[in-house]
Amino acid sequence: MPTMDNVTTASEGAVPRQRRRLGFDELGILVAVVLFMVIGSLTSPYFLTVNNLASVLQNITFLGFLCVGVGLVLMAGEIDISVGSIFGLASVVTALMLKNDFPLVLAIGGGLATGLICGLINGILAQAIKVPAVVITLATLGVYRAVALALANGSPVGGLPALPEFFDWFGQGGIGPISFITILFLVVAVIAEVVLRWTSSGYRLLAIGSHPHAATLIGFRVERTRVLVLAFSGLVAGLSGVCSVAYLNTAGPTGGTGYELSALAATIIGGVGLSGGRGSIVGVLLGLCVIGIIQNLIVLWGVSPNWTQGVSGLVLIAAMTLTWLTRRNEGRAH
Amino acid sequence: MPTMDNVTTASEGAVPRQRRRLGFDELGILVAVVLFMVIGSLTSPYFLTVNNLASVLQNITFLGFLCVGVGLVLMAGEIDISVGSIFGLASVVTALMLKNDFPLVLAIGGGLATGLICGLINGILAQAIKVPAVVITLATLGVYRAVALALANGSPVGGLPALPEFFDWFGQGGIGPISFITILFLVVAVIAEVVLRWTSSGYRLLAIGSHPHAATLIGFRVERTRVLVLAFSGLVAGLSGVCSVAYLNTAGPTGGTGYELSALAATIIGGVGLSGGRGSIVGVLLGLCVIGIIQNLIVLWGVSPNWTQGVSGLVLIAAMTLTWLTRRNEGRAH
Amino acid sequence: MTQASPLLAVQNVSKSFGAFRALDDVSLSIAAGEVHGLLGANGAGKSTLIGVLSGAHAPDSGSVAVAGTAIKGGSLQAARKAGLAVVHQELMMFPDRSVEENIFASVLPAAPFAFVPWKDRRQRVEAVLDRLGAHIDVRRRVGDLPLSQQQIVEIARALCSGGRVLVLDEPTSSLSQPEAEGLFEAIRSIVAKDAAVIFVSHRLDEVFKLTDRITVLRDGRVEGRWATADTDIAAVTEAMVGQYAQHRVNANAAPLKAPVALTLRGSAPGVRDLDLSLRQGEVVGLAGLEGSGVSTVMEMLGGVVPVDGSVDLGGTALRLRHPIDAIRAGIVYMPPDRKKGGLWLDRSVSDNIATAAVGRMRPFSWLRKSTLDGIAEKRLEEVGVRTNALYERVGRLSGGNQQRVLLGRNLESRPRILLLSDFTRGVDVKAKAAIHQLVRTLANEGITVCLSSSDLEELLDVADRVVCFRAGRVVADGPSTGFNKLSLLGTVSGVAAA
Amino acid sequence: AGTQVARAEDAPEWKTWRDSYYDKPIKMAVSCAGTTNPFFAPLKAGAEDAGKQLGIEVLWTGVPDGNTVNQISQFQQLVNTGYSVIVVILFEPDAWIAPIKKAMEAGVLVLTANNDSPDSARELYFGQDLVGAAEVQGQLLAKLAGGKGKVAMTNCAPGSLGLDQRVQGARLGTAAGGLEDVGVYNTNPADMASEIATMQDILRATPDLAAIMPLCGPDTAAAGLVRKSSGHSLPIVGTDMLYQTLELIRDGYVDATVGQQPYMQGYMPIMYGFQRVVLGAPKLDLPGGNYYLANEIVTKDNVETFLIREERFRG
Ligand SMILES: Nc1ncnc2c1ncn2[C@@H]1O[C@H](COP(=O)(O)OP(=O)(O)OP(=O)(O)O)[C@@H](O)[C@H]1O
Ligand SMILES: Nc1ncnc2c1ncn2[C@@H]1O[C@H](COP(=O)(O)OP(=O)(O)OP(=O)(O)O)[C@@H](O)[C@H]1O
Ligand SMILES: [Mg+2]
Ligand SMILES: [Mg+2]
Repeated sequence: MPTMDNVTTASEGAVPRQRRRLGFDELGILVAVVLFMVIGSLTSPYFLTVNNLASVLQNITFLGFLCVGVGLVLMAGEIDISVGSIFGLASVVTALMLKNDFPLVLAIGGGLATGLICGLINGILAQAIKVPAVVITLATLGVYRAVALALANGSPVGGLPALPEFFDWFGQGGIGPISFITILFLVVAVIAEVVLRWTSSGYRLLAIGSHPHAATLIGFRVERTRVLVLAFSGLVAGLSGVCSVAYLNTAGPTGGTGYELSALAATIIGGVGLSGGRGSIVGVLLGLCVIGIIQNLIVLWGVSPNWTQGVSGLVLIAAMTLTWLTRRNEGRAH
Repeated sequence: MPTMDNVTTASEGAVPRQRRRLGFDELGILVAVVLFMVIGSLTSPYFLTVNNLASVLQNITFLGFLCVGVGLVLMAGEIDISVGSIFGLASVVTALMLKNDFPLVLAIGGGLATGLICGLINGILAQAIKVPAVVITLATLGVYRAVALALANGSPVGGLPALPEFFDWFGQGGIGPISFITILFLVVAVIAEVVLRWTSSGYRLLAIGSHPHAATLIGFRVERTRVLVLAFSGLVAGLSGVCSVAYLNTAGPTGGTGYELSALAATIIGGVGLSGGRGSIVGVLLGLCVIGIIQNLIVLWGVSPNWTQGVSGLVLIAAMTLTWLTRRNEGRAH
Repeated sequence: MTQASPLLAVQNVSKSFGAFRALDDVSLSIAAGEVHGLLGANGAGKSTLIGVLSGAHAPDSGSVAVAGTAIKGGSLQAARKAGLAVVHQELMMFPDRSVEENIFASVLPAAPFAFVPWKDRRQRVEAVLDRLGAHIDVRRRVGDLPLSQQQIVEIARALCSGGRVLVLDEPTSSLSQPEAEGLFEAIRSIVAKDAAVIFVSHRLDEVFKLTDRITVLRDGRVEGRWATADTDIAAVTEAMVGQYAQHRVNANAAPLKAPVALTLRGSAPGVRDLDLSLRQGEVVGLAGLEGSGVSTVMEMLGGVVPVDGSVDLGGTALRLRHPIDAIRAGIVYMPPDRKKGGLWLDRSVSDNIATAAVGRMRPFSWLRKSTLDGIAEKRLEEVGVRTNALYERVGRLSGGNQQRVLLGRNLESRPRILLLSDFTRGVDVKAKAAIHQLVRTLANEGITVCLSSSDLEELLDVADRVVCFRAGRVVADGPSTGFNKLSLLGTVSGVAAA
Repeated sequence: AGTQVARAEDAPEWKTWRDSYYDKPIKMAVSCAGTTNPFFAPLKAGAEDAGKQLGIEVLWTGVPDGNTVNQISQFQQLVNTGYSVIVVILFEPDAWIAPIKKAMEAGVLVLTANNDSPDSARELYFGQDLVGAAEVQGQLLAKLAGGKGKVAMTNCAPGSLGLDQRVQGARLGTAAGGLEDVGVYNTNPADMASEIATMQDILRATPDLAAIMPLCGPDTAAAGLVRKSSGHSLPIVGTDMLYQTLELIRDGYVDATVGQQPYMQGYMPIMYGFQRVVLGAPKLDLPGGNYYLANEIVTKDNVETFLIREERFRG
């Protein structure tokens, strides 16, 4: 072996960086979250109360389920924008089954199965006709919504029979100020993060998102993985829909409208790139928090309703700018 | 000059292909348009009447302007989803100026300038903080809408003074059954297509969209081009908004809501890829026709409005499948 | 040559793309413990054969067997299971993931949701990199690494996978000599463990140093087979490209008297206190190992990396903020990575070349297709690609031919100063000689050419003057006749020359 | 539910006679600017019931999102394809002046419902006096709140004329009753969970609130649900008669709601159109062309009646 001690390699000279648990993107967004919390507590005496923070958490819970799915789909290099409609459809199915006196287990199962099947359809169609999932889900966004509207005949499915004890307890109760639904969401998020970071599946998912052709060549099943992750996204959207029935005692066929954009915004703020291969669930949660805090502050500040969307937009820009600033200070090339 | 033996390449034996005016993607979608027209004329006696077809054309005109802009942005490798809000904002600005007795030229100029400035802001922000335009426009979608709502104080700007002769003539009249606004739209589309196909600027745009890094190295100004194409997209959205004031005699601050998704759908159906570098305005027009015909058939068939979005979704899937089938028969690799 | 049952047996494999026959009845058999050189001109079918082995291409006919068991054609999984590990000619890395994750990807637990053993992972990855003699921070994003280190990471991934048959398609094309030596060491140690290696390279000296046997492909057919010891470079070359006189391009013997065309003074990340002058009509070779700053110097001149200092072009100061500034001044930069930085793989050859012509035009100027095609045709002839490839998508050309298209495109930018970074990467011997000749012709026409290559010997062949870099600084500068291969390597690596 | 209507549809000779009257089937359409809004479900039912009773085809159509350009093109397509009466539920009054005029000139009878375009040539408007209704609502709320304190309003459709008029009326009514208005909050009627969150946030933002005045149906239900879960006792006087709202009134979580008879807003124009177009009745000459439908004020005292009447719209 020739001596190569003197061969300079690129990493020499550069300080060997410590690997952080949080990457750059999460760091930027963490700064944003803290900043908004400081602003919140300085501008409103109600912001930092337990009740208020609990309601912020409650407020992001239903969207949160969707974000976990959408986040994973983005990491795998696809985009899912049908989740809002899946949420609505699953909740309508569950509510209709309850109304027609199906047992609770079946009704819950029906809602979850609806989500799963919708997600599978997205995935299988996208792979079958070789079109990016964003196109397919743009289409199914309308189709699933139409099915929900048709099933519910255009109006909310209300007047459910007295809900089974368990469902009511689960939907209305909680531990201290944190509702059970929020806890379920956090459990789902933690599981997703563990799988993503520390298991072979998460590893493959990110590799596939980063360079699908290379992943194919190394023997990863790109198509199957993408079908499965889209199915998962449908499943958690369905779960969110089912939970919303427990929470609201009713299901609106237009429920979840607009969630697709909010979920995309939260995941992107959270550092999940649109081109796949990057991101973490922690980041997604932080992105969600930004969205939740803003919605809360808009009301606490009494912002004119005309400006509601505007403020969210400005905050999104602010968050991206912060992320950019932190990234730039890290001096990363490109 | 040194002589070099010619080197075998794969095209040896393969007949050098003539470049076609219509690529694969346009072919597939042309088939779809023809198919839907046949279906339309078989199922409704009213479909193939001049009046009906003229109203289909009128229906896609306002969206059409936006599609030209969005299509070019997609070809340059970015995504613009703020066009619906720009449309609304520009129309409110024009209507307010007319209401406050500004001269017509200024009012029109104001609407166009609004569109241009909104587009420029999108482009400059995206390049300044190095974020894909889709993220910025997701934010400005809300911001521009909020500005429109605030300017109009939440309600439609109506009660315009008797509109100047010319504006009224332009907005309500036409040549035969084709309105002037539609003609203006077609002129814009033709100019865009000519520039795209036969001039250096269009060539550069597509090169940038398909491989920005290579384009930079060869001396194309990727960032500047993207700023300009986003500005153009804003400008045509503004133009559409101004035309809508001439047509409607009023401007709703929520006008154009949802146009962003329709415009994306039309351009994607029309064969403009999401990853940039591909597509043509002819394709976009065909995609628009699909959307217009479907909306028409939904009315002619008396489909329940619950299914409106659903049918559009199914058609999008059908169009993509057709495209895939034609493409597959061409035996294209990957 | 032992005639045990072969570890890898390829029998009568044919493969066509449309009407074009890329592989025609190719057979190959490789025993355990053997390093087998696979040679051929650009487009001969080497990568296609490797595609068949890896399962990326399904063969039209014929079969592949590993250790006596046939593997299903066109199945990447089956090939991997059978023990084939492939390094592709084009990099196949996950740019967003770390070095460690990229390397470990080949030995991930197959089961879904299996926890990845982290400690074990770090150790295995570092062991493999050590074996290659590479010092790479395993936590860095692969996308941020220079090309050569990416190539090493990809090799490490194949080594790590534990396959018995290692297939390397031009693994050294962007490696410097010491890096390549590290690779050879690793190859020898794995074949000693009852494995086999297929090695593709256009650097014939490497092939003769490393391999036990050699197979030459020509136009998709096996043209010759030898035990390495029984043949020589001339015979193999003739089998590859037919007869041709192998000559060294003569560099100018005396230092040029021509006026200075360009002076660069300044720094950039990785390059310190540079003071470089290029004379008109001079061919300057920039020599340096990985990380020496050579690429960065090229990028500084090309307007890709901002210069902290001054650039002087024939007496006028230049500000290079964007490649367009350089191109307007007649400085044309050809990037080393044709895929990432150079070509539009999904577009036609004609389009790729014409882009340079379009770049010169004003906005909204009218394009004439026939003019553009004419331009492309002329350049294709110049770099030796058949003009009937005009409408072929560049992505379908073989690696070497892609490289030539890239060169043609840069010529179309009409340089006064031409910067060629690793300019003959993956080009076959004959074409390489022709490109060298082309460079000389350009220089005689008064064009200044500044080149770098991972093959240091090539610089001595072509350049009038060689500037040596180490750790971002110039360590030597003199006429190429003042160096030989060994002294040059010594200078750039800092090891005292013999 | 309840009474069975005798359906003309069941008598074939009537259908034949009616069709021969004009040599072609009689087609009427209702074009709605917000088809997915559950508020319009009773309106749709009213129009369809009228159609069934008359034995004519009534098409329910429109756009889901208030897109006026699309709705107008669709309207023109209806004009071109043989509809003799079109009822429009519109959001942007001025935009409809020209299209309605053209349609009337082409011989199509155009009526408006729920939301009007008074300056168009439409023959009649069937609906509520929105300003007046919200004024009544505000006065009622002020009385319940004891004539002083702060009131918060919610708006689920900023930008629409109808809601604008309600806000206007609500301000008049609450101010007259002595309440101080702290602002109008935006809500998202498509998303109940966010409606509830917004209501909770409103309570937190203004701890000294004296009354809540939701100006949309879903907002009213959400306000009631929040009062149910948080146990506060601020008076709520809401809008519209979502079934859930009626249940909440019955259970004591909403004090009152002001309904506008959406069923009749669908039923009446179809009946009127039939009289005019088929039976040749003269035009009804009302001031301003407004056929106002009375406000229905639901409180705990009369809620049972409405629970029975609205049973079919409980979804
Ligand atoms: N997917 C494809 N479609 C059409 N032709 C192809 C395809 N892949 C390879 N070819 C053609 O097959 C021939 C053999 O290519 P291959 O890449 O195997 O050459 P190679 O020997 O590896 O050359 P190089 O030394 O330049 O890498 C070339 O002419 C190439 O253009
Ligand atoms: N943007 C940057 N920021 C920090 N360090 C950098 C940057 N770009 C390059 N470097 C460092 O500068 C040194 C020189 O890099 P360069 O890519 O020029 O090496 P090189 O010798 O040209 O490599 P090769 O020729 O093998 O591609 C390396 O240590 C590299 O890590
Ligand atoms: Mg090759
Ligand atoms: Mg380099």
